[in-house]
Amino acid sequence: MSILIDKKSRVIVQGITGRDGAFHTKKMIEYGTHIVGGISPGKGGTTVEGVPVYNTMQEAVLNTWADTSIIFVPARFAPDAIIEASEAGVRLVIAISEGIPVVDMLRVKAVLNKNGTSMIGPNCPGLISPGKAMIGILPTNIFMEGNVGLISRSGTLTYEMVDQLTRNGIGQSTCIGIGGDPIAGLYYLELLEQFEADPETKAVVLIGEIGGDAEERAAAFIKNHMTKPVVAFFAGQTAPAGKQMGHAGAIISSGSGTAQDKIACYEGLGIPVAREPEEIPELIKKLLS
Amino acid sequence: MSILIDKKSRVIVQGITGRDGAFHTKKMIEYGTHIVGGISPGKGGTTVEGVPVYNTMQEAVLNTWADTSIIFVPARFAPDAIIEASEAGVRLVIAISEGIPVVDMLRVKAVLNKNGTSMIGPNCPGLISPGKAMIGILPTNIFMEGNVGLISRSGTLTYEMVDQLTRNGIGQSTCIGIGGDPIAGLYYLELLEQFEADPETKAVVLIGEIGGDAEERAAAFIKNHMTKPVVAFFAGQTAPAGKQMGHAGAIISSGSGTAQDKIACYEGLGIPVAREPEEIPELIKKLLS
Amino acid sequence: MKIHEYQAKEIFSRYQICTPKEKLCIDTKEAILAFRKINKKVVVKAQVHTGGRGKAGGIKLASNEKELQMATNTILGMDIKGHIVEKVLISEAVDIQKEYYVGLTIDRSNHTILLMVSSEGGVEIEEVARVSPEKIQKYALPIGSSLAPFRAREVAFDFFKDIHLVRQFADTIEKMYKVFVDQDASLVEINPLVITSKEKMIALDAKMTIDDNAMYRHPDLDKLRDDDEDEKLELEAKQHGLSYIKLDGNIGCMVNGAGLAMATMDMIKLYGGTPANFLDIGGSSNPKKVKQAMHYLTQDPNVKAIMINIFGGITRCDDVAHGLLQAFEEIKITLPIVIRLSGTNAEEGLKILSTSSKVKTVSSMSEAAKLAISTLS
Amino acid sequence: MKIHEYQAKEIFSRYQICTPKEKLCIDTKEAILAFRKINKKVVVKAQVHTGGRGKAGGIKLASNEKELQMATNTILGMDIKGHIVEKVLISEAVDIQKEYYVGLTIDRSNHTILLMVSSEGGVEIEEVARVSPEKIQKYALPIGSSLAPFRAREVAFDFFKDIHLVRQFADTIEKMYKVFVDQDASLVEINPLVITSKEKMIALDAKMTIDDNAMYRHPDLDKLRDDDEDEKLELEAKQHGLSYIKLDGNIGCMVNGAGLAMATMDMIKLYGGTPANFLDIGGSSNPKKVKQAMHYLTQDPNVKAIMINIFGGITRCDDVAHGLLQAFEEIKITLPIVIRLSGTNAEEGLKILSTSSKVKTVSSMSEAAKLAISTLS
Repeated sequence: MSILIDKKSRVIVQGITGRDGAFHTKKMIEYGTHIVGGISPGKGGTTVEGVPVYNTMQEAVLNTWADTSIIFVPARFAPDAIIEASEAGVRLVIAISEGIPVVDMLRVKAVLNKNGTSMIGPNCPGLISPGKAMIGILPTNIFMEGNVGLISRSGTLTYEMVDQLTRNGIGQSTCIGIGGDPIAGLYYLELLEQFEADPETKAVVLIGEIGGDAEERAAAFIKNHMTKPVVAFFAGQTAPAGKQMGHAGAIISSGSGTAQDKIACYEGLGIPVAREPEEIPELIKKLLS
Repeated sequence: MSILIDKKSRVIVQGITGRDGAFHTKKMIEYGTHIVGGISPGKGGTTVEGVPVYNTMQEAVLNTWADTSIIFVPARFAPDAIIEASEAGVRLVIAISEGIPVVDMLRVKAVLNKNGTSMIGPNCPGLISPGKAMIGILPTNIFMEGNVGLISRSGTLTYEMVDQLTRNGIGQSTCIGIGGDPIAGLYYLELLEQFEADPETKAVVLIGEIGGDAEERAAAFIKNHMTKPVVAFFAGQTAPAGKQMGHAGAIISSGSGTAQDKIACYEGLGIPVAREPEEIPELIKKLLS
Repeated sequence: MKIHEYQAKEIFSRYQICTPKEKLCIDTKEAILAFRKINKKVVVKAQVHTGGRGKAGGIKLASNEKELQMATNTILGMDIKGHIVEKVLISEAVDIQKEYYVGLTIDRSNHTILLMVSSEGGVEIEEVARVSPEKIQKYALPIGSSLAPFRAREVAFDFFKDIHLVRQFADTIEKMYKVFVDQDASLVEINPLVITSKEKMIALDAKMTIDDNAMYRHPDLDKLRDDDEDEKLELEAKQHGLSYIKLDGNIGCMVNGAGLAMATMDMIKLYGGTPANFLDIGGSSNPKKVKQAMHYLTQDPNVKAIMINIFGGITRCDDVAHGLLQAFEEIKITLPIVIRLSGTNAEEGLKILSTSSKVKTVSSMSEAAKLAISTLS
Repeated sequence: MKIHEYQAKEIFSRYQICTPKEKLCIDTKEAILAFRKINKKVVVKAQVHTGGRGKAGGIKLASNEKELQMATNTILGMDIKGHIVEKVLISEAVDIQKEYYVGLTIDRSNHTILLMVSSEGGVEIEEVARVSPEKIQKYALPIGSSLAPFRAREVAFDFFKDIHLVRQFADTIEKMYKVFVDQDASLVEINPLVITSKEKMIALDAKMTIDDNAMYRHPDLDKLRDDDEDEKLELEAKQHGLSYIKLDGNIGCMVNGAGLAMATMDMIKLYGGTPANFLDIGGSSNPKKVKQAMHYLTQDPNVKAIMINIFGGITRCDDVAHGLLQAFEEIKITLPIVIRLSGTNAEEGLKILSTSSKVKTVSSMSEAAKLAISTLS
């Protein structure tokens, strides 16, 4: 098992004929992900990498019984694409698109909630259940099938961590890049719940960043409801207040959401925090032994 | 029993300090309706007819556990008042207010659907379960407790009908003026379902008007799902096409929704249609015997 | 409130919906100047609040100034279904490849906005609906401040394959939707929406009705009001709190409540008479309203008898009776008047009226109708 | 993007939020003319993109022209937290009865708009939040094109009893909400919102931040941009596809990905160094971006060593290596450079770099940080 996606996931690529969409469709198929269709208005009837292209999500879902969608369309059109996917009835939307206005995302979230659609992202690298499926833009070669779940706001920092795990022989159940935007889909709390319920996952790596209090809220859940060990790492200890560090969400305002706060919170609750990425594998091994 | 309202209904009057609101609050209380509070922003803390006045619905519901609300505020403010009632958690809203723009009502309906709130009206005289409760502006003296349910888009035409029934010794379980606006709350179909399920109701009088196809859709339900007899009457046989006859809904457009169409539809399905109001009591008696 | 084609197109232009080059003209001279400016073949179109003006000869093509002059002279002053043409629209003639119908209205059943599209544009949509309803596609659109682009695309792909046309069509629908909700319309219609030989979509005609109840937030729209005589009368009545619609019959009726008023008209018909009007005095029993109502009834030369049908609920019958007596004092009435009073304070009302020799009182609707009709023979 | 108080108030005025009479001035002469026009006591307020200007002396009262001249002269040119004052707002002094704080921002946890209200207005809200958080009331408002009036009233009744004040306050909240969603703000703040002795509510100060991602639909707002030097540099870098923030340290760093970039800075700190910047070259491996990034690093005189940390995913390490070699050709660099390449095509990248004598390659983040720091001593 794994969480959110596996070999049975039936995936539509929205924006499949774009440069990124086409490139990553190829990569996902190569990894074994079940890409059942793509969307590109006006290109309906053609194929990309052997995958049928449709004009609308409605048409695509009716023809493919897709349950998952990944969004590569530019930020200006992404909110509409996400809503289109949700209204067409997919269960999970992974939004790769970067730079979506926050007010648009608030509206999108309201629709997703109404329809009960889950989302990963936006502005995220996607997710992978190693050996089963990858939906996103993750470099598949660094992952290894196993029992550690990973949740991170960041892309390359995730790769760094996963690389450390894999090099040390620690495989992963599912790794999720949740994205760094202020308004996002599934986040630490919901994903920890799913990892706790997933029999395959034995431990979880949580990679946090400055800004917001999502990590703090997750900490309370870990303390009170999780039986599986969690190891955390937080980036941004040296980030200055009021500056947006790449991710729109990574900003410290009003003196809250600092890395120091988050580290103190976790350590206060007895959840181990790595000082540098290289410590992670050792901490995991210790906790699992 | 009865449908929608009874002695247990706990009612808030929104717009209780207005001329109409205050007048009808008195009438409703006199009839025995359980008016538990009223709304008038800025008048919170005062009383009207012995009923406590609150500034907001939130406050009113928290203090009174009201489940029903009646709206007397002017059309411009009525959509906000209906939404306020729905968000505050009442189960049923009766909107008396007349002249609410249709686009506003579309938005209101979307919120009501989201919250699962029922509505009667707008632009309606309200409803009565004789001997139990009256929520609206109905002249209570003409009603009599009994077993006939009545649904009507019209106000005075309803009184005419009820008067005929009562004079002929036929009492009513619940009589509902659903209002004549294009976008309204509970309508023929939903109310027929409730009457069918109500053990006290033995027969139903359905009073229709020109415009729309709500009566036709109700007819299919009567034919296929109702065990109780229904008698219908339709007003507007002489109404010219394209003219709005008082009610915004009472307009025949594109040659559809004429009284002739509706009569033909009902008679075609074997549902008796009265040619004039005075025929109703006889028809009911015949069907119930 | 109905607005004219030219007014609707002005609104459309503000929302960047493509319309032809055109100008509103009230006489031939203006029309010729407009023609010179457009500088190609034009269509002269009567601006009246009624459908079927094409069939009635209210739309003519003109390729030169002589033709234009003739067309304009013919159309101006023309009577189309009782509407006198006072304005024409001089509109650039467009090279049409195909015509569509697109309309937005209220979906009463689903409580949403209803989009209707047909590839049979250019003809009366009522006719299409009657003869071949399958040629009209209907879409229930959710209410919002705008229409999601993907929904507009879904509709567009049902009619077009070429993405260039899909985009134009989807764009037009999105903009029409915006017009609908922004302007509180109850109808927004383009018929025909044409594709030109250059694959451009243009709204060749436009129809819009504005929700009267929402007029308070559109003072600019209220200025577009251009009512005919009947409509003016209805509006004036409305300002008096009355709902009045003039018809062709000879029995004037005054009723409280719209449903009862319609039922009263039907009753007159049932017993062989013809109602002269719909008149609902509403829920209040203000004597002034009763007086004003009597004024409308007696003003109509066709009215030969008056039937008053009041069922008192909130309306008090004694108030109505007082209003009638006042009216009799102020207006000279020689017509037969039949009155039925029932409900709240009916007895008091009847007592008050018993002092007047002008009226005959009865106790039921049917009696009232029968008696009113009998006075005519 | 931050905008100035005077710009935010101009937007507020368009939405009929009450603001004082005021005028933006860039010199003393303009200030005096403004003072004469307002014709009563005024406040001179520095217009800079930073908080705490009051404490820094950037706000002064003036009752006459002499005081005004002094105040304006003092404030213009003043350095407030590194921001030089180039404009002042001459604003009518208002007779204050009570001050409130009202702010709208994004609620990341509940995915709604967060309204914060405090009766402790006029002081820095961060201070109130720290010392007595119970004095700030928070409300999660649903997203929509406008705020339902009843919600605004619910909030207003939490702070006021007098319906006159309730209405003004609710009205202000409704309008702020409209500003927020219409203008794609990420912050709309009035501090203080004052009640004058005549019971009128006025937005005495205004703060607004616009969502950079939404700027494409607000070309008018983009014109309000008035960045300081650091912000200009950041914006320029963004146009090159880079995310660059200058800091005070001496180890320049170049990383792909924001999270890894922050972790890299933290690592430098962990081993005793200080990062000179945050620099994320993003997901592409365009050699031009790498060159531009090197340009920023070498341009900063504080930078004494460079640490490059690339974890190849989509980014290919060989592309990065090529970009670096190109940069070395075009930019004269004498600083020590430590590089760590890992992930996609790392070996190829390292091979390419092995031809250059300028760089030291290492195999982990921690090694890279330690080595970069060691070059400084």
